[in-house]
Amino acid sequence: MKAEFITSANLPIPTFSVLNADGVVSPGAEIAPLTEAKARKMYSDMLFTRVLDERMVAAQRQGRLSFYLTCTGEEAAVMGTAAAFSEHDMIMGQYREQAALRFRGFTTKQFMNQMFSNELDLGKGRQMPIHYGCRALNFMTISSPLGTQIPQAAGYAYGQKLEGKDACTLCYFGDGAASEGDFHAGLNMAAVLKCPVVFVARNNGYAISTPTSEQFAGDGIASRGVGYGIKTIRVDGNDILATYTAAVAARAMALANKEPVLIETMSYRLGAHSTSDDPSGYRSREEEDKWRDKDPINRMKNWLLAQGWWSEDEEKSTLEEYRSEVLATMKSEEKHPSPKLEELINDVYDVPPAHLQAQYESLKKHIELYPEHYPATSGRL
Amino acid sequence: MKAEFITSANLPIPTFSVLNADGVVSPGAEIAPLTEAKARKMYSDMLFTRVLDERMVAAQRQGRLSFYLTCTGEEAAVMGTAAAFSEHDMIMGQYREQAALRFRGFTTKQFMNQMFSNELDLGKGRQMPIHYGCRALNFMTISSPLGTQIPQAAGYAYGQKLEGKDACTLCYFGDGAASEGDFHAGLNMAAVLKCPVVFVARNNGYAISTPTSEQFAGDGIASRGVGYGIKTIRVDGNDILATYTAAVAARAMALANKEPVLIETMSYRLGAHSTSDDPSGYRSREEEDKWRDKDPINRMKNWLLAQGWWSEDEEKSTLEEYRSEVLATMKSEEKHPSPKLEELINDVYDVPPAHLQAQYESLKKHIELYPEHYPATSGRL
Amino acid sequence: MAKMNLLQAVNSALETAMADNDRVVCLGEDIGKFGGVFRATSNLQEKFGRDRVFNTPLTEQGIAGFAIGLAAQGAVPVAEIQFADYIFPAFDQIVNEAAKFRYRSGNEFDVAGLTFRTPYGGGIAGGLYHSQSPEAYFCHTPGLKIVVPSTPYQAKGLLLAAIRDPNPVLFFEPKAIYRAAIGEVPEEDYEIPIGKAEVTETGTDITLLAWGAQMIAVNKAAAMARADGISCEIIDLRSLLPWDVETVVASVIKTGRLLVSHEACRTGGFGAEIATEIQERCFLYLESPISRVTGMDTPYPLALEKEYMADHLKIYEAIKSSVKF
Amino acid sequence: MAKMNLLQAVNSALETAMADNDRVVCLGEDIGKFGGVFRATSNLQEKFGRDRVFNTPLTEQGIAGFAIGLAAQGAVPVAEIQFADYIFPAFDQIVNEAAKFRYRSGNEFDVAGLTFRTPYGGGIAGGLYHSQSPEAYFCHTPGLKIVVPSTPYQAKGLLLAAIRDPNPVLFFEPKAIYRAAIGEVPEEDYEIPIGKAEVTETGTDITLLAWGAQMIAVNKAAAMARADGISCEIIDLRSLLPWDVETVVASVIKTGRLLVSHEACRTGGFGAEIATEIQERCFLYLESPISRVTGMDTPYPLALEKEYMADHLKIYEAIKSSVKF
Ligand SMILES: Cc1ncc(C[n+]2csc(CCOP(=O)(O)OP(=O)(O)O)c2C)c(N)n1
Ligand SMILES: Cc1ncc(C[n+]2csc(CCOP(=O)(O)OP(=O)(O)O)c2C)c(N)n1
Ligand SMILES: [Mg+2]
Ligand SMILES: [Mg+2]
Repeated sequence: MKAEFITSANLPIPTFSVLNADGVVSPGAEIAPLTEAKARKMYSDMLFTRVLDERMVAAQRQGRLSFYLTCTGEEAAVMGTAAAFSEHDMIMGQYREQAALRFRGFTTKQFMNQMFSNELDLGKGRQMPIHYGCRALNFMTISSPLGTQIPQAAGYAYGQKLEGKDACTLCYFGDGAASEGDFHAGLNMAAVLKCPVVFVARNNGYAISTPTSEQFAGDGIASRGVGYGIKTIRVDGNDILATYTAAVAARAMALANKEPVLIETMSYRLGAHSTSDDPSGYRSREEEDKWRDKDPINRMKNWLLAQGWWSEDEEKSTLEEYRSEVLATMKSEEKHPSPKLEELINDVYDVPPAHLQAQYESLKKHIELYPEHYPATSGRL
Repeated sequence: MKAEFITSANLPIPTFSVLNADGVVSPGAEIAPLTEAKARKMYSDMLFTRVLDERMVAAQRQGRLSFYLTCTGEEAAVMGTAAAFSEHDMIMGQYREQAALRFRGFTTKQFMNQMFSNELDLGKGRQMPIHYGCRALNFMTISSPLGTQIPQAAGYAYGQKLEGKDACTLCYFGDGAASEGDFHAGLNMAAVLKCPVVFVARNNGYAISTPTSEQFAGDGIASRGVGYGIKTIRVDGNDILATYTAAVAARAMALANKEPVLIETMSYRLGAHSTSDDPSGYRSREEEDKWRDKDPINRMKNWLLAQGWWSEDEEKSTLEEYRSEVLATMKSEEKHPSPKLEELINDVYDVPPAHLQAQYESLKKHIELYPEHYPATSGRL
Repeated sequence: MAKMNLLQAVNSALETAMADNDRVVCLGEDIGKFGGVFRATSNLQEKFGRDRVFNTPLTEQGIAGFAIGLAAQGAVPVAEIQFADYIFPAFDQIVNEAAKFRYRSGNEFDVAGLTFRTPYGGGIAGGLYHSQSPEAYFCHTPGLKIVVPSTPYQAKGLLLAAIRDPNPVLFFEPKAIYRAAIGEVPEEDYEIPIGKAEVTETGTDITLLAWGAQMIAVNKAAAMARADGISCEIIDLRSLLPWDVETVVASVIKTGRLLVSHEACRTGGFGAEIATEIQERCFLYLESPISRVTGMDTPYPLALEKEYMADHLKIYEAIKSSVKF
Repeated sequence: MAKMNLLQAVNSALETAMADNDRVVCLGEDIGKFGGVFRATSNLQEKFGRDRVFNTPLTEQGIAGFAIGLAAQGAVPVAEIQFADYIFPAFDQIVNEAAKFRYRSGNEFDVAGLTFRTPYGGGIAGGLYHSQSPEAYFCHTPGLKIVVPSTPYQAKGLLLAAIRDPNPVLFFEPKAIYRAAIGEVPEEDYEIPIGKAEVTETGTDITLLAWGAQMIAVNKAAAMARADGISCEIIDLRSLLPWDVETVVASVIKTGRLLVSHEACRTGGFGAEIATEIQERCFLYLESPISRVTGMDTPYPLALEKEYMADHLKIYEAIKSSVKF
């Protein structure tokens, strides 16, 4: 008998992957059933996401938008997991999950209105672009402070369980966000309080400029799940069938056993962190190219083509359609005015208290003094 | 190929234990060498700790002390780990590690002065009883907010490494404190920034009234170490040779590889959480008795007796000596006055700024107006 | 009516709220079977079950985040932070998340049902980590409501109002008088409106304003001043955010003088906000500077707590200085 | 002397401090190879090595705790919090630990070398999570020092003083003017004392007080007022904790009027502390109420930021009201 220390070697974690680069499913792989219609919708929404991302980055460069952030490279990680859930399940995302939101039915107009912070934005123009949210679609409004949604998702799921709902919560976060204390609190609470929540850790290699090698010394995020007593799986995040299959199983376990499940999707952030970032300062072109070759959309396309569920013609026309729709919608929606002045004080509380009402009244008077200085609101007081 | 989820079953964690209840070492066990002198010192200091704890609980009941908190049941977990370190290593504790402080040389007077918040207290009477600290002994002043010392210990150890010191940091915390976000931050940072720190998780079954079954769903704290890429061991916390052996190895690894190591000591908080607590509200007498039978001090005594390093006579005389020393010291030290009034404003900054100096001056004037109301200071302005 | 202490009044409010609405849930460290380290949640788990009254792991940021999620889902969580000194790990979840939840979503989502309860304050030989009054830290945060009761009657009525308020509320309980404050409390359901101060004594020479346990020192000082012929009007603020400016303005216009007292340290305390607003609104009525009697600008001490505190004698002296100015 | 913008001045201060003392260490999210999202730490890793300039995992509470430990060990950590909006997860470590470290240990231990740098403030279309000015949250905390520079010259001199100050210092950098504020900055080592305000313009009718980026709005407003024949004395507070009461008192005794302006929301902002202290010290000299021009009591907005801000026009109007009172 000897003092023996355990290490990562004691916990080897395989990566679940079923689809090769050519879109061929490994023989013997057990995958969750997927209808043609659903597979096509998932794929189309991934394409849409790619188109939206490309166009909005361009729009930001043109100065039409202050900020943008893409899902590029992680579409399968997001879509494969989101598509495994019911529309009654709550999604609590980080900010790079627009594919999930699209899958739920967020319209191109809704995307644009949020990004242009105009008066039609569901969020009333209060947050930076890409901080979407929509109660009708059970998609919780994105919040910038990282990791905060993780214990919140545990609590949300506990509430669903208490209410006896046949619904659970799907919670996304990044490899960087998983370093926050809130990650620890959230996963531990979810496990011990038996919350039906599926956590999806999007391991995309970076948190802005910080590579995962400077983020943690363990084996990714999956290796932590076991420590919380959470059933855990690591999947190839560029493999739509792997992410979907894992997520279908995870959701079923979460609901049946009232317990959390952790999925780590291994993928890569193909673009810059955001339009404010330039990755050439911290990573090589070769590394990016290596991952570009594993494009998850392409891999799914190959599979769909092999199934006879998609064609190159459809690909072309769909892309064209999305491009023109995005462009046209951007053009039409960027013209809407800002929210009205009163939206400055609404929703701080359910009803603006007296001191806030007074601040609003004096602001109104002030704007009347200098209408030319406050053009967004002075014409509409 | 199938979506397979990993669980705690994938990471079985043995408990390192070498000494049985009768003080017999398991055949073939590899234990760290321990001289007679050191073993006797460790044991005596454990006895002292037990005596101190008993007396101070009684003193608190008599109203001589506002608060107390015992190490009872965990003496071997604390002593076995602390004794494996050099006096140049920093100890950052939680609050239940008085055995470690005694081992470093904290005098009975120093204990008393802290507990009586008198003018001789190294901490200047600023904290509740048991919040000891001593720079000369490299024992960081205890802080009540739980878990905060964990990332601090990582930083401290990083500083030791940067300075090129042949020293490391020993950091204690409880099973409850390990739920704090600071635990996650501290262990992860220690691992990725390669800090020579040994973390000792004292798993004693409870955080006040909360049993570990309501604290986490995983397999203790050890199961988390692997997730951070930290070499980890679980030991029988009531087995002084196991804790000492594990800690000797852990310190050697921490210093040689500049890396953190995690030790989980499995033990039991035999007493109440503190003198403010009554455990009968949340646990059974039977459970307590079961653990009382595993008393770590008794186990070590049996081993020492078997070695011929201790005798029943010594046991008796040592206990008597400690009891009278503690009692006499308590009597003498409880008479010292409170710190002087100026200690109210000292050490908030290195030098009291003007506004604080002014507040002090006006307080002095006020006390002069009502000397009978402020008897602790009015006679010594 | 029954005689209750403040702790019992809190317990009664929780029981009333849970019986009234089965979406009310209590959570926190040690609040389950044990009933909390102060026993504010005694017997609730027995009555309402483990699903609705449960221990959490030891993580304030987790408790806050979890409670926010619960509230967003439509539940009505009442989360206990064991001591107000330990609310800081939850600061981000409270200040950046709960307070801004409705606003940032354009009212798509909210945490209407959310309440945090936490024992605060000194005078109990607790030293720097069991004595803090951190209310001012939160008062700088639009979106929160902040309430501090000073009597059992207030505790029950305000806590029921807090639990049902459609905004996140922080409810600070004066632990020094948990057992010492005893009074008549209706056994039935009632609410005291948030945002309204209570004039507990009328007077003409000076307005004294405080909240929570500090009301005791203020009342004592006022009695001493009365013996000197100084007539004090006393206001128990009860709600700090939003606070009842109108009531204070009306009083100061009448008395011409204002003294604010709080346990927390002086610099940046909520007394500053009150004084600033009142000097602006009542400038021409003020006969002396608004004065503050507060904790000193140090961490909360242990050994010299008596010296440190904003006690009745310091308030009494400040009353005299103000009147003599 | 060289022309530098505020960011370059920060970088120059860090480089100077690191070259001067090899125990100075820079840490934070993305501050290593990349040089930080604003590039304040550009080239430092190259110059001083990965051991002394390094990325941390994404955890503000961890960064703060780690830096506290480093400082306790004797190192001189300069920790970056990427945006002041994200300092709240570190609140407990800063407020309960760093601020009380020396005091609670009776001076056995301290965190003398500790500095936190963080970009703060609005006016950059950042919305509620990239625009906050949280300085007042920390000003209620004895044990901390708090500094806000408004020019490149101040930035370098104050940051060097902060790094060498034997107390924990929070250094808030006005990110809206990181590149816009340009001025002469000595290439050599120099310090500006913490705790001293700077009278940047003398005047006789009213004292205007602000800090950081808000100085720009104040200066603009003062110029407008000057055109109306109103003479403004302008004070750049620079240090908020401790703050230079004497300089402000002297000015207000002369002008009889005070206006404080800050970006943060009104209620509980640091303007309240200043106003309260000054009405107490200068009661008989004040010719009009002390006025505050601040952000509104809402989270920081995105769409209507221009309307929300405490801009030069609002300050100008408040100056006129004060003078006309
Ligand atoms: C609490 C907090 N700290 C810092 C930031 C700034 N920040 C925004 S995104 C980001 C990196 C996140 O990385 P990761 O979680 O891996 O997500 P990814 O961008 O890779 O999808 C950082 C540091 C923030 N938003 N919140
Ligand atoms: C941040 C914080 N939250 C709550 C508390 C109150 N508290 C003091 S001790 C304790 C339980 C700690 O349990 P554990 O870490 O297991 O240590 P043990 O007492 O068992 O040694 C609690 C909740 C605290 N001191 N700090
Ligand atoms: Mg990432
Ligand atoms: Mg414990």
